[in-house]
Amino acid sequence: MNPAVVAFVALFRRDLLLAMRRRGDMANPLIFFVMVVSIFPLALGGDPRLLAAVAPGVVWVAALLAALMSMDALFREDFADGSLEQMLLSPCPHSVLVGARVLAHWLLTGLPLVLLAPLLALLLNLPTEAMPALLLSLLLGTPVLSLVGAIGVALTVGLRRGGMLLALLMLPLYIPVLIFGAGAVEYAASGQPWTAPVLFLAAILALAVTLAPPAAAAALRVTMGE
Amino acid sequence: MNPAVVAFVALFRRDLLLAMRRRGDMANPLIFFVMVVSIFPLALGGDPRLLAAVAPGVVWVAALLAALMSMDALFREDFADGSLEQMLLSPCPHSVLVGARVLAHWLLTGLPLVLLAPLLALLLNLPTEAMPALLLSLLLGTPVLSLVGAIGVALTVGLRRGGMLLALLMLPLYIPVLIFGAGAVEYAASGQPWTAPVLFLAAILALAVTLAPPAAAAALRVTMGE
Amino acid sequence: MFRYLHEWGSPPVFYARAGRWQRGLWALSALLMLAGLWGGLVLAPVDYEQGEVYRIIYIHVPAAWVAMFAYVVMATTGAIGLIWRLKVAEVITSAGARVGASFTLLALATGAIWGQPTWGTWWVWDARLTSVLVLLFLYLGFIALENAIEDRRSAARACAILALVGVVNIPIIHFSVYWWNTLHQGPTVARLSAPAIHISMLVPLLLMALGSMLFYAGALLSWARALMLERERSSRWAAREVNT
Amino acid sequence: MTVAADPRLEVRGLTAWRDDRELFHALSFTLEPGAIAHIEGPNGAGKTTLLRMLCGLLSPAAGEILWAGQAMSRCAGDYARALGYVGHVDALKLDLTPTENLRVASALAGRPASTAAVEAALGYAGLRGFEDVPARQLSAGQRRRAALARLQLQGALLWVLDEPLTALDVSGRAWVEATISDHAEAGGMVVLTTHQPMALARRREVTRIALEVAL
Amino acid sequence: MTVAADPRLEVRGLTAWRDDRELFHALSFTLEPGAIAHIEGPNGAGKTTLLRMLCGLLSPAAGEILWAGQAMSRCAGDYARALGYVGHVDALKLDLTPTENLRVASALAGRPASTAAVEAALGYAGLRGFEDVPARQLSAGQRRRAALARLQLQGALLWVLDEPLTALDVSGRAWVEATISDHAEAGGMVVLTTHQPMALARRREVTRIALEVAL
Ligand code: HEM
Ligand SMILES: Nc1ncnc2c1ncn2[C@@H]1O[C@H](COP(=O)(O)OP(=O)(O)OP(=O)(O)O)[C@@H](O)[C@H]1O
Ligand SMILES: Nc1ncnc2c1ncn2[C@@H]1O[C@H](COP(=O)(O)OP(=O)(O)OP(=O)(O)O)[C@@H](O)[C@H]1O
Ligand SMILES: [Mg+2]
Ligand SMILES: [Mg+2]
Repeated sequence: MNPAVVAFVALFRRDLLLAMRRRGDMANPLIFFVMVVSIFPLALGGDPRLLAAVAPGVVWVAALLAALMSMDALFREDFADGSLEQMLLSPCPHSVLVGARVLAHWLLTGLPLVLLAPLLALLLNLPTEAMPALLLSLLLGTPVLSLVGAIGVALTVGLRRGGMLLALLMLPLYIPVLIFGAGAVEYAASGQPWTAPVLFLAAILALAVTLAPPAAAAALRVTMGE
Repeated sequence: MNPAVVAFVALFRRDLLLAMRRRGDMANPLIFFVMVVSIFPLALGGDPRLLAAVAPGVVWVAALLAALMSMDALFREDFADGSLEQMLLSPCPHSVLVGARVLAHWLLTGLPLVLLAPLLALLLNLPTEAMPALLLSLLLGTPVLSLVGAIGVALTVGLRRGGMLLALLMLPLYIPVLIFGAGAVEYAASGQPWTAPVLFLAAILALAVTLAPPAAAAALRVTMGE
Repeated sequence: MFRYLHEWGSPPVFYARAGRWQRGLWALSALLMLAGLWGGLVLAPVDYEQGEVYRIIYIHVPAAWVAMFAYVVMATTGAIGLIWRLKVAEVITSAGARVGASFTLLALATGAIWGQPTWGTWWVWDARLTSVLVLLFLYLGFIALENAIEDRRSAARACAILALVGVVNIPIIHFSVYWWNTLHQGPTVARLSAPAIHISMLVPLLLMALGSMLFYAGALLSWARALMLERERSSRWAAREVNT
Repeated sequence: MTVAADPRLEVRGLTAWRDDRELFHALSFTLEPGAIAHIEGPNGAGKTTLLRMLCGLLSPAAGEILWAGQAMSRCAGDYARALGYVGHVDALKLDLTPTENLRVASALAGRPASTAAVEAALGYAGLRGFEDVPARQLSAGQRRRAALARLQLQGALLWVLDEPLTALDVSGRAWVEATISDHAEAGGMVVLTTHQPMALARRREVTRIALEVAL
Repeated sequence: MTVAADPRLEVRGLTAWRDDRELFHALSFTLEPGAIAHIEGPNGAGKTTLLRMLCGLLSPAAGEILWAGQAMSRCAGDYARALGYVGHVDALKLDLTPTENLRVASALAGRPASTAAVEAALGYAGLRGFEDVPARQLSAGQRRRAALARLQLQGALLWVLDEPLTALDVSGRAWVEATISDHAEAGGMVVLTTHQPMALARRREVTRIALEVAL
């Protein structure tokens, strides 16, 4: 087999194995997501119409923040324990290695979040007609969050307080995903057609899949060679 | 001078000095705060009336998340480089040492956030009548976030992915602050009297100032003796 | 010609030449701006809808234009620095972020000041305003990243990658923001009706815009010189430069 | 250094478990002023575990640690004042200079040192010229030197050192050996581990405590 | 190990700056198959800096590094295949066992190893009985052994070792010395730093490269 494929599989399996070993931590992004969504009714005072109006936005903002916070784990630990250095010394193309890690990250944090979102949307009184739009937009949008986030993490790895800096760098880049994602859900909730924003999300995803891994790999090489 | 006072001053000055050395990082919590507030209109669609209705809640939730994220820096770095161990071996009362760090943390992150909040509230079309309530509630509430957060950080320090776990532990404890804080602003915005929630916040602050440092110190001793 | 361009890549040559250029740019810019201001504040008629307030346009619009232009310049020089590892390109990129951020801030501030009397509010979540705010965030992210990385060379390269990622995103952001807002437009805000601008207002505006562009170029070179001197502080030419 | 009434470290029947494995069983020894204890044992024997127990950073499965005749937890403040620990990590703030690091460390130990004292200690540690460089820019061995310089300023009576020679060059090693001998000479106590041969100049009595690997 | 056409490490006029200080100037040396280079120098001389440059993790201020006659950046893939690096940190995932760690490391190096091969390497490193214990529960020396066991599995031709003896006990040191001698005997190359005396059994020629402290 091609050594790059072997390395991809090995790294991907390693990340799943690590997640298994720390089963407790695995649920964390999910619980964070649930919490951010559920403090909103507390902060807004519980008026059901107001909640329904803000539901698409709140679910999407919460998903975005959960992705952001879990993203940090992607490379930071590897940096501290020297594994990242070893990864960069590998003869396999670095973008392949980054790809393996991003895929594992999305499977472990993005996907569960997508599956849980409809339940939370119900809590916020989002009309059921909007559920397909919510699911589809999250399904297309969360991988973009992981992919673009990988670039940000690669740029900030090894910096003190990198987590905060990461948020700063990533939020502007996340804005299109947020607008199209929340937009699709809002249209669906108000009975308008919502295919256009979902198509945009799909296009952004295609762009991110092709461009983000090499960009993240390049960023890693720069920040590691500090 | 009392050695405990000397240690308090030394630690407090150290944290300010560290912040000076990393002037760039200092603004990060603030920028994060600004960003979270400004992505909400993007997610909600920019209708000024809807924004005004959610403004108190959004500003408070953003303040809470910014405090949470910056909090992590409070002890985590000290843990990784061994300073925390040395702090625990000090003969001075540990709650005094914790107090010094929390005070520095609040001065460096909480206070600037309080000062910036009115500007952001303006962006969200919060009526100007509500500004005093916003300022006062944040002024009383953000130190509580720092103090209670210190307990959470002390409990999770040294755990992988502690940041996420911290969020889980802290959000429930932050809820009273959030309810009274956002409540005070909402009352003020709708012309109702808002002294009661602010008094509650003051009482919570008094409680937190007396109880949080010893609790955080005890938590530190427990997690360090792992 | 090629040789002349090539020489710009050497730090001491850059430092010396940029010093000369910078003075010229500033002089020309001052001239244009004075003319523009005279035309705008004295000659141009009062706007029949807004009164005197509208004259802030002579700062606001040029600032907004430069703010957007500066990002493209920053990404371009960033790419050049990344590919050819030119120190000069790196310092220009870094200077560009600062100057660009200042102009963005100026556009935001003048816009907000203008908004208060005309729209009755400092800020609305309108597509154009939002995209300028996002632009400011991109600049601030760039500056924060640069501050956080210790080594100047790797900071420059990391920031160049960020600028490039940002530039890929700018059309997407621009597009999404406009598209988002046209469909969710809040109905309440009274917008400035856009009358075809009178020639006596247009000419000063264009003069101001050109002046601002030259001012921007001068500021860029001046910042870049300072950064270059700091970076090269251990070299002989820099020591000579500081001592004289 | 302040000397307690009867400064003496007694370890009685100390037992350590890690998961399901007993590392050492009913370990007892006593350290009088002027004594040096060298904990020996192969990798994984439990040396670090023992030292962290002596510092109160880990609790033993059985047995007790007495300071001046009192259980460690009973005289926490006194014991903390007497104790100086340098572990595997250096406990330096990388954005502060060695001088600033040591000033904070001495204040935390309840014994604030003047800048002059700090600079003298750093000079003695071979860091002259690096006093005002952020610790981030020091090499591994230079950081280790700064960490060890802490001991002198804190004026601790009992030094607990985990592999103090890590990353040190020949001159650094000689400095550590001299410092330890001097400290013992002046009535201090030292518990240390190292896998490297140490020459303690004045040939003071060194108690050797051997741990074995239990599999 | 696969051997390139003309596996040879050439360092030409390498110069390193850290901030405003030149660490070494125009350093040149060549390493032929079977050779060992020992970088010597006091703390802060620039040894770690040099090794990281050899790995391409830092870029030099001037000079170049050639592998098999080609500039390092030109033959990135070949050079990466030939290179094995063990730095100050161990690069182990603490939640994985040594076996799992080594399997991933070998796959990343483009040379996936069977479980049997991994266990043999771990046994050789003195970690028999610890193959399936999470690395978090290993002592400092045991982790170091696991990190060094990586070299053998990756089948690298050029080993770059920064203080390999850190935290190792007597038997561990003997193992490292034997491994290095064997590797050189088999035509491999080694660049290492250590402040501890090393006995390289078969007395192969060791190039000593001395760095000095520039203040
Ligand atoms: C913070 C608030 C504001 C921001 C961020 C902002 C931003 C901008 C930007 C980016 C442009 C250049 C657009 C382009 O050429 O594509 C611009 C142009 C302009 N702005 Fe603003 N603006 C703000 C407030 C206002 C206000 C309150 C007014 C007047 C009521 C105004 C009037 C104009 C006019 C007349 C132009 C030139 C027209 C054109 O070329 O399209 N702006 N502004
Ligand atoms: N990140 C950095 N920034 C600036 N200077 C640094 C940095 N890291 C190291 N230095 C400086 O470079 C010099 C060499 O450091 P290096 O780590 O290469 O030394 P070394 O020879 O490995 O020393 P040791 O034996 O202590 O490990 C040191 O004097 C140090 O001050
Ligand atoms: N956190 C832990 N959880 C479980 N077991 C541990 C933990 N830390 C260490 N151990 C086990 O305890 C034993 C002793 O570890 P310790 O670190 O005390 O050894 P050591 O004597 O200091 O070895 P070295 O010379 O390698 O530093 C080891 O065999 C290790 O497997
Ligand atoms: Mg140990
Ligand atoms: Mg070194």
